[in-house]
Order: sequence, then C-alpha cells, then structure tokens
Amino acid sequence: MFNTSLGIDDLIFLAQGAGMTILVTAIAVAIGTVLGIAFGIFRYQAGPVLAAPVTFVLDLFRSIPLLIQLVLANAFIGTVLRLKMSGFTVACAVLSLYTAAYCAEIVRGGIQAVPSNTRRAARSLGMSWFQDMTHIVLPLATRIALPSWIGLALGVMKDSALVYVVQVTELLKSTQILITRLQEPLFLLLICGAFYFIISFPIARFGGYLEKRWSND
Amino acid sequence: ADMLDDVISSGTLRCAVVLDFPPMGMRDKDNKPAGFDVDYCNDLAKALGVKAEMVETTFPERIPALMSGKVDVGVASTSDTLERAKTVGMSVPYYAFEDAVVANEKSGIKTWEDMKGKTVGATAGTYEAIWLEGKVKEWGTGTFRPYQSQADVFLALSQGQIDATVATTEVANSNIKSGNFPGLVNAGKTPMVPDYVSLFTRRDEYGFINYMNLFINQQVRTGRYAELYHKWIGDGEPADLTIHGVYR
Amino acid sequence: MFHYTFHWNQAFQKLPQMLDGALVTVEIALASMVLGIVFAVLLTGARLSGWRTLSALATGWVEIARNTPALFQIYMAHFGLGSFGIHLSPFTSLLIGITFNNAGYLAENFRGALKAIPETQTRAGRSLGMTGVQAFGWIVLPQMLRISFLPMTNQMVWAVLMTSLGVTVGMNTDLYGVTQALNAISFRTFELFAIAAAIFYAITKIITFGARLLAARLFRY
Amino acid sequence: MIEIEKVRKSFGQLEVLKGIDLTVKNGEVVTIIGGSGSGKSTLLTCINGLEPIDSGSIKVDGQDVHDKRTNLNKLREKIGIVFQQWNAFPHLTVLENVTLAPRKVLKMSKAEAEEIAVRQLRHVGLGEKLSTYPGRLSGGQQQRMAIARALAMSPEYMLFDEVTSALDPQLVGEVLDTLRMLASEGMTMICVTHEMKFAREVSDRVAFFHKGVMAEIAPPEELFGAPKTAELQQFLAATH
Amino acid sequence: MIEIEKVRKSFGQLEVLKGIDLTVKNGEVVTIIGGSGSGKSTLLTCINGLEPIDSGSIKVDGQDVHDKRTNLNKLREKIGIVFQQWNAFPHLTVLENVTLAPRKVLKMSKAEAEEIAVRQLRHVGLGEKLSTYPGRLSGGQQQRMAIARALAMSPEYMLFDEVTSALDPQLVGEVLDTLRMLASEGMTMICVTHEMKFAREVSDRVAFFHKGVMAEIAPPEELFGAPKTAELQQFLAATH
Ligand SMILES: Nc1ncnc2c1ncn2[C@@H]1O[C@H](COP(=O)(O)OP(=O)(O)OP(=O)(O)O)[C@@H](O)[C@H]1O
Ligand SMILES: Nc1ncnc2c1ncn2[C@@H]1O[C@H](COP(=O)(O)OP(=O)(O)OP(=O)(O)O)[C@@H](O)[C@H]1O
Ligand SMILES: [Mg+2]
Ligand SMILES: [Mg+2]
Repeated sequence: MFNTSLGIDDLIFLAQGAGMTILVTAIAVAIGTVLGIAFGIFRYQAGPVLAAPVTFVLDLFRSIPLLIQLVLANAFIGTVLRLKMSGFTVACAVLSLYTAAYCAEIVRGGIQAVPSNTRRAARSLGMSWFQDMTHIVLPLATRIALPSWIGLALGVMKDSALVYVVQVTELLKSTQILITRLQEPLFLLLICGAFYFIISFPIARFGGYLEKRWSND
Repeated sequence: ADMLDDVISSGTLRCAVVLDFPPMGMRDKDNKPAGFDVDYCNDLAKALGVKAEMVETTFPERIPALMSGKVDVGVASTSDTLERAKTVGMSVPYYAFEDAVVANEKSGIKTWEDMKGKTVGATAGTYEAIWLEGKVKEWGTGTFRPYQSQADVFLALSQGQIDATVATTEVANSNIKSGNFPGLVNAGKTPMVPDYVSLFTRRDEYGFINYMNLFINQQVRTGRYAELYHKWIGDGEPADLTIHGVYR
Repeated sequence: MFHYTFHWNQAFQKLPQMLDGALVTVEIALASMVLGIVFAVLLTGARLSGWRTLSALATGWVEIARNTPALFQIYMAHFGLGSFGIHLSPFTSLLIGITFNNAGYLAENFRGALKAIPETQTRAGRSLGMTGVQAFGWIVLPQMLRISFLPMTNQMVWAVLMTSLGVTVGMNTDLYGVTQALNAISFRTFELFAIAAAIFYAITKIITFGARLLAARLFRY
Repeated sequence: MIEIEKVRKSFGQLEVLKGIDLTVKNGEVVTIIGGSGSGKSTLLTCINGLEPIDSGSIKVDGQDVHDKRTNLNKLREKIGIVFQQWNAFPHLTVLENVTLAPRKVLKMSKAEAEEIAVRQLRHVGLGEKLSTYPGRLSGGQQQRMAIARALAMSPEYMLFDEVTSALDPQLVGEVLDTLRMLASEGMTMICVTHEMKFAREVSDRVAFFHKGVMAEIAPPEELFGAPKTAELQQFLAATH
Repeated sequence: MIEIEKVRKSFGQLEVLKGIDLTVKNGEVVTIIGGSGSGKSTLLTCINGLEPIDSGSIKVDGQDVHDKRTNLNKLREKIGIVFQQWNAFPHLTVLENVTLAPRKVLKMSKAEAEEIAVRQLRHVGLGEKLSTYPGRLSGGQQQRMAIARALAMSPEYMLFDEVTSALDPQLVGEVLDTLRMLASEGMTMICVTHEMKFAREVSDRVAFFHKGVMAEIAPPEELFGAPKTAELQQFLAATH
C-alpha cells in the first residue's frame, strides 16, 4: 500500500475524473434547482388536483433507481428517437430532472413552512402575490429549505457516481480504470472515498450548522 | 445519407472499445487507450479517411452504447452470436479466440471439468459468461457470478472471491504474465468452439457492414492482421478466420 | 414515428424471471432495514454514551455512510473487504453495503428525533417512579419511532433503489441484475428496463402505501 | 367608515359567520370579545379581503371589498392589520420590515420610507432597534414593530387580532399602551382582544361574538355592567 | 413531612438555591411565589431527587432524598409532581397515560390499574375522555390528566410547578379548581404559582423566593397584607 506505482499522471487522471464529478453535479444542481423551484411553486399554488400530472412525473424520478433512469433515457434518446446525444448530455439531463424532483419537494415544504400569518401580513400591507413571493416567501423558504437543499446537492454528487453507465468517466470510474491497470484496489478506493468525503463532509456539517442556527431564531 | 456517409462527412469514427481486456483493449501507462482493438479501430478510421475516437464501454454496455447512438461501430472483441445479430449488424469475423480456464491456485482446479461445483465468474454479457453460466446450470451445482468488467473478474479471482474464470487465451496469458495477479494459473483450454469476434454496427446499415467486411478482408490480405497479432499477442500464427465447409 | 420497433412481447415473456428478481430485491431491502434499525439504535446509543472512543467510532460510521456514494460503500464491502481476505457472496456484500448506509442515515435521524422529545417527558416518567430504562422504553422510544417513521419509510425506499447497485459486485438475482442479464442476451434495453422501472415504481408505492396504513394503525395520536 | 352588512361565511360545512352587521364610524374604537372559534379573526380577515365572504357586503369608505373590480392591494393600503403571531418578517431588520411595503407598494424612495419608518418606530418605542433582527426582539417588541409597520402605510383603519395573547404577561402592558395611544390619537380601530380591562377602558363600543353571531354590542359600561344574554354573562364570569 | 435544610444548588457558575430552609407538615399547603429564575422549579426537582443538590439535606418522611442508599424510584412513588408543560405522554391514551406507571412501577394488573385510573380521572372530571389521546385534549384537560396520573400512584405529597402558566386564561380556572379540591381533601402540597388569588385562598403558608433565597414565608393574609421586604412589595405591585 505504501510502495504504490501510482504516478503523477495517474493522479492527474483521477483529478480529471473528480473534475467530471463536480462538473456534472454542478450542472445538474443548477438546472435542477431552477426547475425544482418552478415545479415546487407550481405544486404548491396549483393544489393537489391540478398538479397531479407533475406530481406523478416527479414521483417517478424518486421511485426508480437512478441507474435505470440513466439506462432508459439513454436507450430512449439514442435507440428509439435516434438522436445523437453525448453521454455527458444525457447524464446531465437525467440528473437535472432527478435533482428537480427532490428539489420541488424541498421547495414546497419550505413554502408551506412559512407561517400563513406572515404571508397574510405581507398581503395586508398591500403587497401583490408576486411581491409577497419574492420579498417574503422565497427568502424565508430558502432559510428553511437550505439545509435540505445542501443535503440534496451532496446527494446528487454521490449519485453522480452512476453516470458511468452512459460512458461518462467520473471519479469512481476513473478509479476503476486505474485499478484495472495498477491492481491496487484498496489503496485507490480509499483515495476515491476520501475525495468524496473531503468534499461532502464539511459542506454537510455547514448545512447542519445553518439548520441549527436558523432553527434557533 | 446512410451511416457510412455520415461518418465520412462528420470526420470522426466513434468506436466502442473495452479497455479492461488486455491485450485487445487496455490503457497504457499514460492511461491512454491501447491494444489490438484500438489499433484496429484506428486502421478502420484511416481507411475511411477520418479521425478515430475511442469511447470506452464496459462489456455489458457496448451494444447499448451503439444502440443509443453514442458510437458508430463496436470494435470490442464481440462474439458473433445469433442472439446479438437480432439487434446489431455483424461483420465477418476479424479475430478468433480460444478460451482457457484461469484459476486461483488455491482452488486446486487443473482442468475445465474441475470447475464443476466451484464458484466461478466472468464478465457479464460476454460469450464466455453466457457459456459458463450455461455450464453451471447444466451441472446443477456451484455458483456463477457476473461482474461488470474483466478487471473486476480478475480482482475477484485474485482475492479468492471466485475460484476460476473462463477467458480468452490471450487475456488469460497477458494477465497472468503481468505479475499483477500472483497465484493465478492457466488451467488449460475449454471445450468451447473458437470464439469468432466481429465488428458491429446498426443492423440496417448494410453499406457500412459491407465496407467493414471488405476492410477485414484487406487487413488479412495486406498482412496488417498478422502484424497486429505479433505486436499485441506475440509469436506464432494468428487464427484462421475462415471456416471450412461453409460460405459466409 | 420511431425508427425503432418495440419488441414488448419478447420482453414480457421475461416477466416471471423479473418478478423473481423483484422478490430478491425486496428481501434485501427488508433485511437491510431491519439490520439497519438495530445498528442505528446501537450507533445512537454509542454516540450518546459519553464514552469517547465508542462515540468517535459511531460518528465515523455515520459520517462515512452519509458522505460517500452508496455505490462506493457496496464496492468496498466486496472488494475492499476482499483485500483483507474476507470473501462474501454478492448477496452478503450488497446487504452489508446497504445496511451500512441505512444505519448511518437512520442513526442521524434517531439522534434528531431524540432531541425533539422534550426532556420533561423523561422527567415526568422518572417522577412517577420509573427507572431510566423504563422511562426510555415506555415513553421516549415510542415517540422517537413515531418521529422517525417517515424518514424510515423513505430510507426503505432508498434501500430498494440501492439494490440496483448490486451488479457491481456480481449480483445477478435481484431485479436489476436479472434485467441486466436478460439485456445482455437480447439487448431489448428499452423494453426490459422500462418493465424493471415499472416494477420498481410499484414496489416503492406499495412500501409508502403500506407504511401509511401501518402508521395509521400504530400512531393514533 | 367600515360598513359590514349581513356577512355570512363558511369554511366547508362549518358556518363561521352567520350574518354579521356592524358599522364602525371614523375615529371609533370597537372591541370584539368572544369565545374561541366564535369567528372574530375570520371577520377581520374578511374586512381586508384576505378571505372571501359567501354573502352580504363589506364596504370600506363606500368601496365594496368583495367586488371583483376592487383593487384589493390598493384598498389594503388603508387598512392596517396586526395578528396574534408571526407578524414579523424574520429575514429583515426592524427598519427593513417597516420600509418594505412603503418602498415596494407605495414606490417610495429608500430615504423617504426610512424617514417615515423611523418616525413610526420611535412612536412605538423602538427607535433604538432599527437594525436588529426580529428574532432578537421580545414578543412585545415584535408586536409593536408590526404596529409601526402597519402605521407606516398611513392607514385610515387599523385591525388588531388578539395582538397580546401570545405574549408573556409581563409584555402585554407595553403593547396595550401602544394601542391606547393610537386610540387616543383618533385612529379608527377594531380590536379583537381577551383583555377585558383594556376593552372596558379604550372602546367606544364592545361587541360580543358567540358562535358566529354578534350576540351583543354596546358601550363598555353597558355591556360589562349589564350583560343581557346568558352567554355573555357566562363568558364574563369565566374570564372574571 | 418534608424537611428542607440549608439546601444549596448551583448550575455551573450560577448559584440557583442559596440555602433554603423549609418544613412542610402533613396536610399543609405551601405555595411558592417569586420572579422568573428565582429557583422555584429547581427546588421542586430537588425535592423528588430529579436534580442533585450541592449541600444541605432534604428529608421526606425522615428519609434523606439525596442519600446514595435511598431508592429514589421507590421514594418518588409517594411524591407526585406535575410540571408546567409537556406532561402528557402523547403516544398513549388518557387511560394508558394514567395506568402506565401503576402497571410498570407498582406491577399492578391491568384491571386493577384501570380501576384506580378511572376513579382518579373521574375525580378530576375526565371520566369521559378515557380513550382519547392527549393531543385532542385542551391544555387544561391535559394538566388535569397529569394530576390524575400522579394521584394514581397514591402519593402522600404533591408538587405543582406553575401548572396553569401555559394555559389560556379560560382554562386556568378548571385546573385551579382541581388543586383546590385536593387541598380541601387534606393532601400535603407544595404549589409554585403565579396566581396570587389562588395562593391567597388555598395556602396555609406562602413563601416568596427571590434570587435563590426564600425572602419571606408567612400565612397568606400576613404575606400579602403586610409584605416586609422591598422585593416582595415590588413583586406584588408588578403582578397587581
Ligand atoms: N382557513 C380555515 N379553514 C377552515 N376552518 C377555519 C379556517 N379558519 C378558521 N376556521 C374555523 O372557523 C372557526 C372560527 O375561527 P376564528 O379564527 O374566526 O375564531 P376566533 O373567534 O378568532 O377564535 P380565537 O379566539 O381562538 O382566535 C373556528 O372553528 C376555526 O376552526
Ligand atoms: N438544567 C439547568 N442547567 C443550567 N441552568 C439551569 C438549569 N435549570 C435551571 N437553570 C437556571 O437556574 C435558574 C433558576 O431556574 P428555575 O427554573 O428554578 O427558576 P424559576 O423560579 O422556576 O423560574 P420560572 O418562574 O421562570 O419558572 C435560572 O436562571 C435557570 O436559567
Ligand atoms: Mg382568532
Ligand atoms: Mg419554573
């Protein structure tokens, strides 16, 4: 384990994988959050009946293994529709919707947690629905939802390990490639695990801290 | 335009290659793709006058990668089974393997028949895996485990998670020789019929399939086939790609 | 409209095999949940024990489980332990991986739930002459399980979804493994995985629905 | 002037207001008392159009609140309301709480809004707390901030819904003092309250609600001194 | 008899009880009043051993509460205590709340425990609510249930810690009535309360706590009629 044949090039190779993990995560979380906010507000505002189709579709993304979502999307886009789309694009698209599905729940919960009297106070001051949303509800919902949202973003980063099925070489896949060549599974896996941990742990802690701080006032 | 036109006009040929299958496909010390299949893809691209792009896939994913439009052609040591031919179009064989049993010394396996009752494994979705799983079922004893990649199979084998695997002679020798896996032995040939492997592309791309057939023919005629064999596999004669007694 | 001809028939013929796989998937998920809850209770106890080493070990478990990919954990359970000469079947490796993950998430949850129960509840129990253990068992624990019930349901759904990662350690009898094996032979990728998706969806719905019924029976307050 | 006529309102099956009639003249202070669930809060939220009504009419300065053509946001500018709880916008400082609506709704400049806000906050005794967040304020201070916030819109009417009932007994006094001050300044007010002493002292008229009906309405001496209905007698006895 | 002698108690740096002496005879009702943080609740939790003390001694029927050899669980069976809030076990019905301790601690049979429980619940006026969950009860009913639960252990002493202060004004009366009833039945009680009227009416003696010291103790007429210390005068003035 200590006399490894892991070279500097290999580390760069791993770093590229890590970069891919972060890139895919960043894109998915960015798009997924925007969509999630839209879906979340829609679900809250439209009521259960009108929102039912959206609710159903979003629920699918939370009820089917991500691995299958990726395989199916890949097969559908490429095999059935015969569109030429890179694995990277497919991965980002699926992960974005996957993120959006969870994010919508978080947003809806956040909005619901804003006390109705606070909203009434805003409306009573003559603010319009939109002003109430932008100045009162979303800022407050953000505070309530941010810890869960951080959890979601980290979850997406960890789940992005599955995009190897659409031929995207992210961190875990890069690690497996190096294992193939160097045959030092334990050492390489520990490096890989440590990387995820080093990114995830402080951010998760920060989320916990925010949650504690904001629930106190 | 059909795919042949598309590839030529796009300027890139995207090949599905499996890179944990030395010496056919692997990564060199710079983690760049290398191996018989990689060179073969490069040759095909050169013949078409385009650039080659290697898209790494696992064994189970190589056909889905083609079907979902991620690649134009598979150069991935793909056995030309009739089942697969229902989905993709196969060229004439461009290589032929013989398979050998690779065992962990401790298992005491000396011939392929000793595998009976043991825990064996192979790469999910490969010709060997399908044969071996069939054998385990036929024996009615022992366990078969499919792994996602050849690397995981050898990892499992060297850790002792499985007792033996079936791999092409080339892969078996290359892995044993690499010294990465102490304690592995070649336990002789299997009674499998030689494993002819083809290039594949979409089933309805006759133009392209025709082109590939002629290309394979040219590789043999020009001696490039033998040259690649010596470069990657070693001394000796490359397998005969014709089968006595039938047309193809 | 599509250039693709669906072969649903061929795929549907494999339904019995896939349903057998679904059964294995549910078995693993259930077993990993039961074990996960047991370990989570132990971990929670360890973290509150005040014994430094024990508490640090438990916290380590919880944080690793929560901060690395499940795929990584399952891979480690097979090949990581394999490096130490511990050989586990794919089934066991998968079960260990998912249990490890479940226990970590649930322990964190239990800790939060405990915090949400006012200390006066224990005090009220103790004032009635109950021992600490009695007060915990009769008063705190039931309330903790109720607060954690929804998260436990979610974790159960997660456990089902995580079984799909078993293929990386050679699992071929669960729903995803069976589907992949069938796909390797026929390559009706879309059809086969669409059916698998529908089965997974049904399983998760049955779980959430069942949990709701159970909750209505268990928690009438 | 607020004119409430035959207002009926149900939530699903439950009829919460069963035909309420009430006219509040400018400068008048009307207090509403009554048991829990008798519909007091509901009436207030109907007055500024936060809740629709089923029948009857509510007119503020002659304008029908529940007419579709009424611009409610506009109308609400002149009706301030303060609730029992969660009045503060916790993510904004005290000053921002008060300036938000003048700036966004009345489109005042920041300086202008702040000038008014500071004046109103001083008025309710919060001149020192401008850049504090509500989370750091006591409940009584939060309620006074909410009053200042409503006043900053220069409303002509103020509605108060049990503004002291979520407060610790020690803090009740400071909020009631603020209300007394407003009353003495001639603000038209409707106050729902449980504080009988306050009601007696400050109101021109006190209304007693019982199960969605305004069972009695009279000047305080009369209502408290000689309750007519058995329900009011009981209610007053219970709250001693 | 409860004998409290020179009891001192600190939380970290903060000395909360600074030498308290108090003897409560059987059948006596002692009320404790005093400002927030003066150590009233702390004293009660020390009496039944929920909190350890730093020095001094507390004896109940001659048995030292803080002696290591004392079986506290046993001792607590004869000291009932009811807190300000979160007394009810929300996951159990009213009947189960009351029978839990008799069954698990006193090892009564289910039938026996239920018989006692029903009797006590009727006693506090909850005979109709046996299979209701506490979440469905009003705050006052919850507190009365907590009292019944303590009574079901047949305690000889009852400690009450501001049992009405989390309640709506309407609900205070019903709980105080229950306490009055207990007092009239001769139960030995220590009640911490903010309700001066109640204290005056029901107590044999009233103790005034101030900053961890028992500043005054006297029969109610004397204590309320002629407060000696400036602190008590101030305190009484503030609570009018
Ligand atoms: N949004 C709502 N949906 C359904 N029912 C409601 C709603 N708001 C109030 N109610 C019901 O209407 C009735 C009257 O409520 P309201 O809040 O007006 O009473 P109140 O007189 O203000 O009582 P309190 O003194 O407790 O504040 C109650 O039974 C309440 O449960
Ligand atoms: N567990 C504890 N840890 C630290 N400090 C405590 C603890 N319990 C009480 N205190 C502190 O001890 C002091 C006395 O508290 P106590 O609850 O006895 O006062 P009290 O007289 O009952 O007041 P109140 O009328 O507000 O209930 C307070 O300053 C309180 O903050
Ligand atoms: Mg109300
Ligand atoms: Mg107290």
